[in-house]
Amino acid sequence: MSFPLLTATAALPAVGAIATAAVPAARRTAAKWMALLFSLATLVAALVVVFRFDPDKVVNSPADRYQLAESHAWIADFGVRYELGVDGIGAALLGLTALLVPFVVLAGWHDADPEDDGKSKESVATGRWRPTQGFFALILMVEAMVILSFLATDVFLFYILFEAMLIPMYFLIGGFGDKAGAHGEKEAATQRSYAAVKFLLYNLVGGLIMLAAVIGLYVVGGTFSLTEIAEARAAGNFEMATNTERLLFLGFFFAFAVKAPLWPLHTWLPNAMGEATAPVAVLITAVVDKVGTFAMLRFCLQLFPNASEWATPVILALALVSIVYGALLAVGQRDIKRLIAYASISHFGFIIMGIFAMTSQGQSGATLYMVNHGISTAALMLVAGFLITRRGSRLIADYGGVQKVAPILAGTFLVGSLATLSLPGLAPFVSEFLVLVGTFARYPVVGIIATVGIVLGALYTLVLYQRTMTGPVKENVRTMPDLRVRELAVVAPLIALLIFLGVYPKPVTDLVNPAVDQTLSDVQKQDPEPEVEAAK
Amino acid sequence: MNPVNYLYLAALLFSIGATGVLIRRNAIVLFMCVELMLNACNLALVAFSRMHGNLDGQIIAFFTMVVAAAEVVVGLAIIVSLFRSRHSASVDDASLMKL
Amino acid sequence: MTALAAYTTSSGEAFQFWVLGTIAVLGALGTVFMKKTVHSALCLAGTMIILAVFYLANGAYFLGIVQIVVYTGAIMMLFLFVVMLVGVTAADSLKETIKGQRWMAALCGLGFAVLLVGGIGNASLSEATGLAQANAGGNVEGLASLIFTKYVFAFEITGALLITAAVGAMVLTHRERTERARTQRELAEQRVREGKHLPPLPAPGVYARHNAVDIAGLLPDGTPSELTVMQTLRDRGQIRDVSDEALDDLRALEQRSEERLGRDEAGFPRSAATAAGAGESGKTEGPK
Amino acid sequence: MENLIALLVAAPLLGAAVLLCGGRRLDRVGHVIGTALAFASFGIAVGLFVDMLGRSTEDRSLHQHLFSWIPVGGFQADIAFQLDQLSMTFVLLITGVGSLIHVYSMGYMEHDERRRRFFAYLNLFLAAMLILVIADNYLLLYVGWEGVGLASYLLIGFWQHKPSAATAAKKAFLVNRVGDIGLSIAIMLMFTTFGTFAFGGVLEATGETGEGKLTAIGLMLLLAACGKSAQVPLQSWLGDAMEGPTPVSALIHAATMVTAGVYLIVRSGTIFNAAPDAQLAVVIVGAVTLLFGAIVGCAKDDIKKALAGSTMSQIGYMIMAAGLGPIGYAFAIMHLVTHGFFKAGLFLGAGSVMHGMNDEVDMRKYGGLRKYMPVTFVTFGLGYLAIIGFPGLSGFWSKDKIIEAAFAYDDGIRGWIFGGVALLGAGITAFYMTRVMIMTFFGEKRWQPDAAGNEPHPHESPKSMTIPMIVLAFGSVFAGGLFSLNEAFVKWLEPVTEFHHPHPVISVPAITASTVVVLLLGAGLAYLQYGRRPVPVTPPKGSLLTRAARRDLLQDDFNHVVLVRGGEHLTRSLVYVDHSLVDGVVNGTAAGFGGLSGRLRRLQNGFARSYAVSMFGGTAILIAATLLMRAV
Repeated sequence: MSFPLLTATAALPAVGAIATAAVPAARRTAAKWMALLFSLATLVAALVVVFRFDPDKVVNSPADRYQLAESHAWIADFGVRYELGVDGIGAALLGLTALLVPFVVLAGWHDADPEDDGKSKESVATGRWRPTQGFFALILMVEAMVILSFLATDVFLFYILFEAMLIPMYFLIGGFGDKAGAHGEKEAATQRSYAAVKFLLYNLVGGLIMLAAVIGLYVVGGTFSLTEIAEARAAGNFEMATNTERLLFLGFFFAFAVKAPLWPLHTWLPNAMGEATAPVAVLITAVVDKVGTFAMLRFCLQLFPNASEWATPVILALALVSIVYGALLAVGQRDIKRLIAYASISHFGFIIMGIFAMTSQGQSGATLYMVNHGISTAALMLVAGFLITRRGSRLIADYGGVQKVAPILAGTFLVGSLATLSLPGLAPFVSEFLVLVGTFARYPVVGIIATVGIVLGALYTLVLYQRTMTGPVKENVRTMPDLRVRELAVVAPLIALLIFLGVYPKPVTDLVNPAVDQTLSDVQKQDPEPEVEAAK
Repeated sequence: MNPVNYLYLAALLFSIGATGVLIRRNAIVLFMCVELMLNACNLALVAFSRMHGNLDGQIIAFFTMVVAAAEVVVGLAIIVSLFRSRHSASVDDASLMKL
Repeated sequence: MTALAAYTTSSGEAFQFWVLGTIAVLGALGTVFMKKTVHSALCLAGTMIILAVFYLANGAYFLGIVQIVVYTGAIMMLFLFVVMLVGVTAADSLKETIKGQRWMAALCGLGFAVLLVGGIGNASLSEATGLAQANAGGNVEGLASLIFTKYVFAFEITGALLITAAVGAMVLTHRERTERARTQRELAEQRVREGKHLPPLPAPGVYARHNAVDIAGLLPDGTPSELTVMQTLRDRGQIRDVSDEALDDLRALEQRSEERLGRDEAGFPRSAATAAGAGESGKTEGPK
Repeated sequence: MENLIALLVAAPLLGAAVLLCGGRRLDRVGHVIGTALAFASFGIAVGLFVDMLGRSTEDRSLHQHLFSWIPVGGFQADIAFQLDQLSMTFVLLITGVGSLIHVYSMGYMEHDERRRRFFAYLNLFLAAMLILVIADNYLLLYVGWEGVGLASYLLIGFWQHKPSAATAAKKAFLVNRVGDIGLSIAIMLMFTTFGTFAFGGVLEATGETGEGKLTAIGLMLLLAACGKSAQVPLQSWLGDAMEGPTPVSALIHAATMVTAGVYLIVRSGTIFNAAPDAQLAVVIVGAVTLLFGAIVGCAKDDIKKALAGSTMSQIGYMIMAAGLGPIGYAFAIMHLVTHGFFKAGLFLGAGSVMHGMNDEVDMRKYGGLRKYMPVTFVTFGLGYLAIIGFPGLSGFWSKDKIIEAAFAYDDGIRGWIFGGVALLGAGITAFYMTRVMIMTFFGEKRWQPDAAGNEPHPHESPKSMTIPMIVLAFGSVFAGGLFSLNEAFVKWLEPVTEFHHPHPVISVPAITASTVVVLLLGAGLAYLQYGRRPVPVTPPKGSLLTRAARRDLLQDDFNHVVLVRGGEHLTRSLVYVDHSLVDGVVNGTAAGFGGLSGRLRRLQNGFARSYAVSMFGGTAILIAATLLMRAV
């Protein structure tokens, strides 16, 4: 029994959460530093995992598909096991999560400082009022759950985490909303709680349906363990009636489609991202939602290959709608953060399209897309957050000519926008193009329609940039300070990463490709031959 | 005649008692109705023990009596203290189950 | 004795069943529908006694006795005590407060009865074994052997239950005296302070015609005084009105003395007293 | 030697990085660094050129593979460069003209506090443009393609405080994006058809697939070219792009970037050769655009917009030539180079004029400037003569050949049509360029004090600006002739773009003669209209065509009505739908449950007895159920 590296990786942030929450109320800064340190430690651990992981290991039996595996009996009566293991896709997303959280913490440095109204002050004195500790503890808690859900190879364990991460998210959204509320503090509070409840309800409904499907899977398969199911299938004694498989697939997919908002289940995202503080919004769209798309790859395709194929046309159609619809709505938004939210919906459309294109380019592209979208959205959203905290408004109309007074802020914002419209040379381009090529290879029409997203993406990002950053300087913007050191420390690495992965994505692709090929072999699909080869 | 008639009687008494529980508001009368129901059950048990020709039914009836006694003691005590606190023995005054 | 509770039932038992059963049902109905608590209790007691008889008829001799002794003897008495505590007259109005409650209850009760009867009906319990052989060694012995072998744990637990119940009842009803009882001196001082009626209350039942405590003493002008009657009776309004008959006796006495003395005195202030008594009489009422 | 290729790109890229990240402390030396690196790149280019001349024709194509970029399954994209004669030509043009314009900008942007940024963007542009022309596969070309788009976006919108500039930049980027759809789809088609999108691979595999696929690819490439090279129907952005600083207009929107479309088509020549329909489309687009641009150029009073129109039409010529196939490729490139010289020169001249006239761009407010800025006048004049194709100057050599090739499209009616169009274009070119020339430098002065009351004092520009103009003027005079010495240029390009001699429907001398006649006609007309009688300061109402041409032949209005308005309505309605329909369904369900529970809680009246009733009823129902189960 070697050292349980994966468990340790997931446990670090959890421990950090507890430690942070335990910090006495008066020592707010200490709590922040503790959170930062623990998130960095998690990052280190995650990197160790990624490097210990050997992508090119030959897979003879389903068991050696997941490396660094750990397995312990948990609820023996129902065959629920505590099983962890990491494959290429999981490793990539693990890296992303562990990478982003420190930036989230750093960006949210002052978001949870108690306001200077009398109540909080006196209670700060008496040491009962401790929002800061709570904020960072919750963030770490989310990180722990997300990491574990990327590593879980037991369906039931995954389900539990999938649901449990809603709780901290709920409090993060509802409890620490954007102080720069749309109209007034009270209004903002109601908006916040509405958003939080909406988030919770949507995901809970999805989760419940998934629970039914999970139980159904157990009834059919008699086990929750991915590897055992794979072995059974390999041995040929894992047969599902067609309808059963389709129903179970739908049960799983529905939950994932809610989580990674797919039209028409998307409406919770704009509210949540709009009302939450920018770092939390990043946490939602860049980290938590990825669990949904990741789960489509790992569970939907592996467990129900035939049903996945059966559902592909509909899903592709929905993905297309998401792409175009999200982009169009982004164009129509007046609120910066909601705009970014709708942009994310469009991007998730791309990811899902890539997954269900069932080609290596599509799925590698989709995985890469998850990573890149995480980074790019983080960059854009965090800069937007800095902007909003400066001016105290989320409405695009309140800005103008920022680049005149805060050139660095504007520059970073521009880079973020360019990444969002997936400019070649920046990371998102690679993934987006891969997804498009992969889709086009199998479904040319879909691929062509999806390219419309390219133009619309340019439209909403550039409109946003033009309205906020260029033009004559607005009155309240005149005194806006440029990025501070802390903020620059958040944005600069992200931008550097965007450029690096845009020029040299090979490390990630090498990590992902074998796993993707594995998944493709699960669904018994090969890449379509190019016409010329086919002719020969 | 068939000893089953005792069962019919028991059923009848039981239903009457139940209806009483539902209709009356005075706690004491309520209790009496409960006792009536218990007795009906006892009658049925006794009749059963006769039909099956063993004494288990009687034993259970016996236990029922004991439990009933205990119940009455406690219940009446509760009624008394209720009556002290609010000078009435009506159960509707205790309609505190509503939020 | 063993002839009873045979597997068949004698015509005598049938007769007994139909007569007593009817009465039992009537008693039950009375329990439910009687206005006054006391009456309900009495009806219930009746029903229980009849049930005791039925137990005996069914060969449950021990239970029959216990039924009479414990239930009718102890429990019903307990009920009556509580009734007394709460007040005999505390009759609740039978008008329903909850909308539709009564109809619902009636419906449910009726339906329930029908269902039970129907259930028993198609349970096909035609033949009965009879207790002859079970009661061979005597009913009580049979029970005892069962209780102390098969049901011994249940028995023990029941004992525990009883004790708990007793303790619980005491805890519930017992009232701790919070303040020290006041001495006579303190009471007297309080009376002086409040400055009302310093001397002891007058005794009831003056005109020692009859010495009942529920008769108000008359004031010199012939009007009865509430003060002379004890608090409880006063609260219950059970003061017998004596003014008229007292005056009548007085009148009769005078008549006799007149006859004996043979003289007539017209100026006696009788009429006034009569009028006053009549005026008083409306205020007080006795128990019917 | 081929290891130097990457340096071509690296130098300006480094410059951009340093200047952008360097911050304020580089403000004073920024422009020097930028220019130095541009020249460094130029130096490397020259070195490579000399080396290439030293080689035999066969192994002139250099290749440098840096690293594997995106390896996924069959999809293998590399960061690899290829430097053959075609690329070499572009590299020299880009770095050369680019360096000159860096120098020019040192003077032009002297007083701009964001000068460092400007030079950073210029370097960025150079790097991207070089990537575009030396990439060895279409995906890398795409990177450069978008890179120049970005640079142009940044530079058009350089004066971001002007909303018009910001809008123009956005418009340029968006229209280009539409074109990029074409490029990306073309790449996808190549991948699915050939399994590769490297130039070499596509070249080999072209023969093995049907004409349909090739036509599709060709049309998609044409769409891309239209976007980048401002061809009809995607030309609308070029006019607005003149919002950018003039050096930018000269470098990006005249000499180099806008010609990328031509490069793309020539580079994909093998595909087009195999897809005649696509070629025809290319020729038609070119022909339409060259007339379109020319007409627009005639009506504009803004000197830069007039030149923009002419750029459009000149590129129309190139595209047309490129569409003509092997008989045209070489001339397309040749005209591209010469055009690079004289159009850059013209723009720099215009910039110099504006520099002297307080950034006044309305030609109706110029007049008689030749006395005030002689150097500008001379260089501009030479550029003018070159562009109208005055015999002997560069323009003549290149444009005349294109016209010949156009006549040689086929020996049927099409040859006549395209040839005629080309000829007509030449005439109109002469007309509007003469107009520009006269309105700017001849006649009497027409400028008045502006609103602020300070009257412009036209003066010659500083050396840093005039020298590049002079150099370019030399280019625009002699380049064409040099190239045409026993067809040096054609021979030079032949290995890449094979060359067939055009066989026009009418004899070559006749064409040449008619060309000269036509251009004289055009110039004469312009002289009659603008030289003889004074030019009104306020533009006359003009004919319907004129008014339409002033508005870019109503293209913008069309876009505005159809795309912008329609788009706005679409998005607005969609926002409504999202809020009320998609969201409303869910919220409605929630509200429904709320009301239902509100009704249900009435049952909870808190009376124990009524609860008892429900329990009792429940029991009854249960018994009933069991009995029924027994019954059945």
